[in-house]
Amino acid sequence: MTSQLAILPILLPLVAGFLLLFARRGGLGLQRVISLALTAALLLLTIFTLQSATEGDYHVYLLGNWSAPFGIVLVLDQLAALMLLLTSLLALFALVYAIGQRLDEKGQHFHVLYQLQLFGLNGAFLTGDLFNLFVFFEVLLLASYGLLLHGGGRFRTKGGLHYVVINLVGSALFLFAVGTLYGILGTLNIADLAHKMGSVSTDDQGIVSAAALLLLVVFGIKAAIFPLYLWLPGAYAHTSAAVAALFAIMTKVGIYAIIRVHGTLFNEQAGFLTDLHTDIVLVLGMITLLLAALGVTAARALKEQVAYLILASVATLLIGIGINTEQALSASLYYLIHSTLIGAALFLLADVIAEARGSYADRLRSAPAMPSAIVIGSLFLFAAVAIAGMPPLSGFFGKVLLLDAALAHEYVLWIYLAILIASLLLVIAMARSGSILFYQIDSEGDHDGQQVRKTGFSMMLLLLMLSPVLVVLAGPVTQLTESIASQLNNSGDYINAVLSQPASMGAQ
Amino acid sequence: MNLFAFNLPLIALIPFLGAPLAAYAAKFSRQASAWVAALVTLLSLALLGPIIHLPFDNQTLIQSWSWLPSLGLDFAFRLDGLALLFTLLILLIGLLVILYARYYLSAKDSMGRFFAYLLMFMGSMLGIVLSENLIQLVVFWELTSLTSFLLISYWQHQQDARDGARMALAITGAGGLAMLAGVLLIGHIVGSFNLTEVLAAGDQIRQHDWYLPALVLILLGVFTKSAQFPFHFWLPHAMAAPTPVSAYLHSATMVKAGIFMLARLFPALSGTEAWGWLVGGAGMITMVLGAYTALFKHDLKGLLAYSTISHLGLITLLFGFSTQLAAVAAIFHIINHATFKASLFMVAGIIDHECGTRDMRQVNGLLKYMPHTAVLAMIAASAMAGVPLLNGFLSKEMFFEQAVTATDGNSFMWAIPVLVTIGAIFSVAYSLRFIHDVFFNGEPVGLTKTPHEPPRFMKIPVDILVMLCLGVGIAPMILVAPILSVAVAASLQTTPPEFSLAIWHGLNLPLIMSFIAMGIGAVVYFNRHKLFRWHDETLPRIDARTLFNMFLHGLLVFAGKVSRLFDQGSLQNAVSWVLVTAVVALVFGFSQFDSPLLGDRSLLSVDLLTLAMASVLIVASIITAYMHKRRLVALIIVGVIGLIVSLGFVKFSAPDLALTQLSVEVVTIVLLLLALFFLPQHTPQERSRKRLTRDLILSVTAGVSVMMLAMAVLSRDYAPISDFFIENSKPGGGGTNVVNVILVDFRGFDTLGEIVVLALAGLGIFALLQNLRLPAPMRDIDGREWNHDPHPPIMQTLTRLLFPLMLLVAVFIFLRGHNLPGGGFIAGLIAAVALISQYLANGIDWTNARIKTDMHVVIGLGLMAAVITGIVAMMLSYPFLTSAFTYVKWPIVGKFEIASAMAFDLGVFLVVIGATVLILVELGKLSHASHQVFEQERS
Amino acid sequence: MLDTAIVIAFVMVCLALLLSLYRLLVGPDVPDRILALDTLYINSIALLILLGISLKSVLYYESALLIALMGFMGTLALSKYLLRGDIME
Amino acid sequence: MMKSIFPHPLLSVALWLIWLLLNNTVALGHVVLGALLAIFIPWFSAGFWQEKVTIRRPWLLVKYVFVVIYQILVANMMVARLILTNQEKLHPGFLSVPLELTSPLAISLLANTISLTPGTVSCDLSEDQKSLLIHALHIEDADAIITEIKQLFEKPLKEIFN
Amino acid sequence: MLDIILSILIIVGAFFTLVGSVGLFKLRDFYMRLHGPTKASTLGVGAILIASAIHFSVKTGDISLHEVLVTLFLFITAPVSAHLMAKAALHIKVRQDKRTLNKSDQD
Amino acid sequence: MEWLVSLVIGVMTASGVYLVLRARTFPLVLGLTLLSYAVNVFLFAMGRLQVGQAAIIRPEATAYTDPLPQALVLTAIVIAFGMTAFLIVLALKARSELGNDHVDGLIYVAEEQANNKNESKSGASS
Ligand code: NA
Ligand code: NA
Repeated sequence: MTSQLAILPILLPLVAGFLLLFARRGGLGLQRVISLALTAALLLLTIFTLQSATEGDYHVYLLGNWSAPFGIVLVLDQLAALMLLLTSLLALFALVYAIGQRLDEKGQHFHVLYQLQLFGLNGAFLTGDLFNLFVFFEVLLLASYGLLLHGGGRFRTKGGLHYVVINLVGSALFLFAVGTLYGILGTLNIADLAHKMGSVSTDDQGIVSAAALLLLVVFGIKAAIFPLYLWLPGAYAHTSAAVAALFAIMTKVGIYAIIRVHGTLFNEQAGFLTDLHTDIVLVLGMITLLLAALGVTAARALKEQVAYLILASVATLLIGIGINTEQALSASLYYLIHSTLIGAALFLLADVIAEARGSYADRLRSAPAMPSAIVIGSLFLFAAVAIAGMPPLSGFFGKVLLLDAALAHEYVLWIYLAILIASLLLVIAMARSGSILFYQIDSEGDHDGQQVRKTGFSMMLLLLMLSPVLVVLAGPVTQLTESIASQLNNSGDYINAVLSQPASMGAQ
Repeated sequence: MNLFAFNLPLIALIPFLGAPLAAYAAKFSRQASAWVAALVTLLSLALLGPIIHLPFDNQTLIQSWSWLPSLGLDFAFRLDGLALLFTLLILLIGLLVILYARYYLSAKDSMGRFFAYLLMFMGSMLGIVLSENLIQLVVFWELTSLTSFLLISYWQHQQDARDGARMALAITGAGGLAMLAGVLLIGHIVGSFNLTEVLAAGDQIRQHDWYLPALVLILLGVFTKSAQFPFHFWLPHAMAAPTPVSAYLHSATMVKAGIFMLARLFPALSGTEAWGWLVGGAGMITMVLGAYTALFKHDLKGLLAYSTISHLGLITLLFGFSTQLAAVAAIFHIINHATFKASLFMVAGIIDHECGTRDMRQVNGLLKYMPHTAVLAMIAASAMAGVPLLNGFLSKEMFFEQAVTATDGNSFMWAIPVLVTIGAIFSVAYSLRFIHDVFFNGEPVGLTKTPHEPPRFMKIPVDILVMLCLGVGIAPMILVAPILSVAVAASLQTTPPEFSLAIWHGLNLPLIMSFIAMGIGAVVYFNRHKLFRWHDETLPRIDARTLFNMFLHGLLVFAGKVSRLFDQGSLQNAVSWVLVTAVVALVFGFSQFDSPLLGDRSLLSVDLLTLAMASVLIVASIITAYMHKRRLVALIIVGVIGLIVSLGFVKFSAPDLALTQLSVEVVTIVLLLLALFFLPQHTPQERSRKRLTRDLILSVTAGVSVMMLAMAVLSRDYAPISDFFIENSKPGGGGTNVVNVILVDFRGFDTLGEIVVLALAGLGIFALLQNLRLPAPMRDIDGREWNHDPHPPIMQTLTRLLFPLMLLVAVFIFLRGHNLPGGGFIAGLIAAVALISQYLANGIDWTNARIKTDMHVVIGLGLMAAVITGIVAMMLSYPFLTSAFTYVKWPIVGKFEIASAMAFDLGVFLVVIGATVLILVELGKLSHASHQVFEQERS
Repeated sequence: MLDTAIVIAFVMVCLALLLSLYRLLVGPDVPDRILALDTLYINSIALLILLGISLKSVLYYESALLIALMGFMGTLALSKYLLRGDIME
Repeated sequence: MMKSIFPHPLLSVALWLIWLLLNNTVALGHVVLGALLAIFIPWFSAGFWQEKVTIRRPWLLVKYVFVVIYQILVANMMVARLILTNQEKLHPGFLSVPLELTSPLAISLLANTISLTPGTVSCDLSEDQKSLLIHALHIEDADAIITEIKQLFEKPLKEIFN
Repeated sequence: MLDIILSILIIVGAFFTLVGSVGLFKLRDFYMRLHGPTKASTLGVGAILIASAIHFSVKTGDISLHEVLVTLFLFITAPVSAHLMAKAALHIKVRQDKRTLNKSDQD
Repeated sequence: MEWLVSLVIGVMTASGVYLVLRARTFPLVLGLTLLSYAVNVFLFAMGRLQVGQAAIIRPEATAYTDPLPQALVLTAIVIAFGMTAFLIVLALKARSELGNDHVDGLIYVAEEQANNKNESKSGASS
């Protein structure tokens, strides 16, 4: 069982995918049951996976029983396990919300796309092969296109179109980069690439470095780094809430890829490109953060604001990666958990608010009082505090961990300025939107809002409540992230584990 | 285990737990909510009971739990004299405010919300003063900003309440962030965030390079919170809050949080020149400015607000002196100010409540309407003015004395007593105004109702506070000296200096300063009208709220501009950025190392065929770009490019690629034609020449970059892992076509992902096309009607003839794929093309009637086949997708190979057929719906 | 001798390729371009078979077969587009 | 029984032969496999071949094929000459060939043959399927061309399919 | 001897292929151009394919006939393609050469 | 030869990029198609150029081309096809919902027309 563990999180949603195709005739009810059951199973599986990964060893899985670097390997380490768990957690919440809001009735194939999206995500998190990462990127992108556009509508279509085109350009760049790396180093396995980085001749260093930075651009698109993030606001702001919530993990795929690929390839032990990417990521992260904060401030609608908030959280994460110490990485991971879950919650909440305001939707202008304004308003306050990084919720602790880690960096002044100014802008902006949404009541207009169904509402609530949980359990959680960061810091172990795994596991 | 091992955190947390209770209780009655609030406060007080003696025994109680060890953040609380003093102030004045608010709030105000907010605020304040850990302290610090935002904006329907609250949040929130940064710096210097260590490390901190930034950051927090110049302007606008809130937050608690920090970090930060200038300077300016401005406020609460600012400045100034005795005076004045100012706010609230206005130009001669209140107000105001026998006098004398002592040493320091006296003069003047203008000065003007005494219970808090003013003023050594002493000891972290709280110190300079202040203050007040005129005429009217709103608006506009300057919602813009970044990345990455662009691998010589194909490709590519406005023509030329690319693949030893490219090419053309039908046939003129030039430059740059990249690689040698595939293809994978073995075996997992992509494309497109309606053009570009023959018979007949042939070819390509060019992909595409040719030639309905298979199911079966193949290996406890093959020999047929990879390839085959047919046929059907639309529109 | 013949043949077919390209680019009408594309497909088959003979490899056969099939499909679709706009009805 | 296995025997034979051609072999394995496919594919595509194709005189078909090949060779020489000579001398034109054939397959074969042979391309089939419009590269005598077509191609096809 | 036959076949094939494209290149209107590729090119490819068949039959010792299949496909499809293109051209009334004799002229 | 192939890749990339930067969906799709050709040829070329050395195991073969990039390109071709298909259908959807085939929807068309007028005016005057 454990020996096959690494493949299971990929297989489960794929099996769900084709089962759902067969269940098409059985109606939506059957599809919901399959989708929910297998997502719940995935959550349990990933909990087990994380538990198993935290024992410290790398699970290297040789697909087709071909050893690295010849076959494709899956590498289950603590970081991958964390991402898997986060994904499945989010997936379950978002799925229940989607079903609760009858989103799956608004178009065809919602559940299949959803499961295959998980297939793509999990594959991207587990694979140890650069080209295979490309393939899974494409899987998760294409699934995300479908989900993003699910339900239709003008702005959704426009945002979706931009998202698709930019990512297609990104895919082309990915192939240029992978091709070049293969053309020089002759391999595709990430560990093997890193291994070979050590012996690149001086004549070839420039070209390898160019390809690796091109790869950074590709991941930068996914991660939404300045100036590559322009797809994000339009896409996230206009898709359905449940999908946007699931997409909170999407930008993290880019971040993950940077940590995984560049963290390994550019590692001191690995070669000459030591930490070439970190200053770039840091500086661009700071610019992204400030622009995102301005975007939050300037937003004309709540969902747009939330999209920029997501961008801001991604930027904060990037700063942590740019600082590039074990401490900073650990801080970033804590922040990653927080921002993923709360970002998702925020999209759901924005939906709840938009529903409650009826035809006024999420536009930031005064509207008639909404039903349950006090409860929703309190939750908004709660969520705003969490996402803006105000105490006492998880965002604050993530931010403090990062700021603390930043003290060791030579750009500490700039990092502090960026993070603190952005925080202030977020606070001002959230106060503004909160006060417009909940305080500025237009008593003249007709109120036609509706309350979100209980299922959906409770999912949003549960997700939000994970923020205080993250605060109370900050100790154990940071212990985990530290352990992950320390594992990541030892790229040599990763490379050894992958390249030394012998084939014919079944014969043992 | 001692139950009281938890009581410090409980004291701070119980109000938070009580808040929802108070809100909930309001469902039952308005009283209930107030009762809950009061009981919660009493409970916190009760928890303080068992440990209240500790500070007096010179003990510091610390209760601490590990929370976030990697950060050095403990869940840690501390009770010493200073904490005790503030805890008592917060809880006791809180209790009085609760009582007062119970009667103050009107029937339409939500009690539950008010008391819930108030309790949360109280908890936050308690958290600040009881924190042992500095990060935890910042947590509570920011919580006071948040909860005060809620309290100030309590009357949310009022624009000024919302604005005031936002301003307070923005300013104090910003200060909190600075404070956080400062605390982090200190923690870094000391190596701990715990006060015990920090307070003991004063010298270390002061000598550190980061001392000044840390100090400035922390003072930013302090000054914003305590409304020190130049951050004082938010406080008057926070007066839009209900008066109980002002009485609590803006006299006794929140604004004192900053002061508390000065007292708390005094041993760690004070004593340097920087401290003196920054703290003293801000305090001095604030004190004088506040006192001066207070006189000109016609609004009672406005006057009190500026008075508060002034007094806070006074306390800050005292800390700025850095001496121990100044600290004593400061802490003493904290207590005194809390008592008289809270009572004055309550009085202002009563007047507002009874008169319906707080404008002193309307409110006159209240003495005869509400004598009891008037007496209380006059005593409290006298304390504020520093009249002897009242508590304000005592601390003010100490303050004067410190101001005079500070003159030592520096020749410019004579300015201090002078400025202090000027401040005191205005202080007397506005206090006089509070008494004279409200309670005397003729009859009220234009009141809507006749004022009378408020309910008895509303006055009780004022009674108590005023009694305290008197009591402390008369018997300071008994009433206040013990707590003051321990508070000072805790603040200074040493035995407190000798101090005496005597009323009479003899006729000394401070006393003379007091008399001067009172005398000139009275003169100033009674000449106020001239002064008001002068003030109105000469000084420009700057309203902080207007300014702040302008700032916010400006910020909004700026944010909008910057954000939309970059994010224009334009795809072209976004893609340009991506491409520019990519080129920059390439160039930058390359230039990081001193590597030559080209390597020294020997190159092949050009042959005629390649030259011809390359010329075709180059010309065709450029022409496609050049002629793209004629869409159909561009599409045809793209078709040629695809064809020549496949030829190139053949030429350069990649037959599998050529086959795939050829099939995909045709399917793509069909696909684009299906779509083009619904799109304009021509592209309109572009927007601007500038844009075209820019795009041209960008595309040429991209092209050259890619070309150089390609050349850089092609001119170098490499050592690929591929030899392994060539060696193991036959023995390990059972096939001689290495490309195919890679696809279905070595890297079968890629292929699995790839067919999922194809499946997703099919399903996603299917979903997109549901309910899509597009007008189908009835005429072609030149305005001709379409040909009326939908299925030319010759085409029909021969295409049907070809169908079995193509299927046969598909099977052929499929079966040999493992050993010769071909395989599931190509076979799938050929079969799909065969089916599509039938749809093209015979129409959808005709063909569908003959192919009854649901393509969704075909896709599902394909995926299943591929997955099951992999899972079978897992069941034999091999990894997923491990392949097996064997040669069997049958009679007649002979020896042939059976490979599990074939089953996998069959999955691929099915998915390719299913997805391709699904995509094209669904797209083809689009015209059906559209024709129907047209017919409906016509009829 | 065969080699010389093949070289001459290559030259002629390449020339044919370029002449077809000319028609493709110049048109003037869409049917001309479709015809040019169709011709290019046929030229390509000739090229591939020649290549097979010259390199003594049978591996070019499938490509030639496929070009014959796919070229037909392309022409069919394009012509139908001109006739009906709606190529699949 | 036989009919359900071989809905179109001729097609099956053709496919079997083509299979062997494709694989360029007469190995026993492929003979068997080809036979299986020759059964399976017609069965699968039976719906596409509803109208029964009957060939009355197969040897006539063979003869026809050879005639056509010969004509193709001749036609190509001619067309090559026409293309390479001064095109000012060319007199192209459209002609309408009245049809006596009725079977769509036969008409299609005729149209194909016309296109492959002497300087003519079939352009359009009239809606009533009674006449075929053809384009000739060079017309000296229009009626002669029509007669030749009817004589050389339509007549044998009529005999084969009707 | 074999080489000579092969060479001739190849040259002839290439020649006809070229002639087809020359026709495409130089003839005056679409309908005339249509003749080149449909006939000459088809035959040219046919000749080369036969050359290939002979070549590989001799080279490998086994008879190689599968080239016939390509020829067969071409001979089935090329006329249909030509027919459809001509039909399309007629439909959109592509310019004809002035000297074209039209069916209507006959009637 | 390598220079020639690199040049072809470069030209296809440039044309593709130019088309990708157009404002209408159809040229954009064509541009992406061209770009993906360029990518595929590039990726393929990374296995270096070999004539007549297909990766089919034969006893008489003296050398083989690098089969791995070929397998990758095959995957890439199929993926690009799926993506193109999706994009073109999305373009139809966008035309249906945004009212035209501009990549940014309605707003920009008005601008475009205004610019056209200006340009034709300035063109006429010059
Ligand atoms: Na008055
Ligand atoms: Na259609």
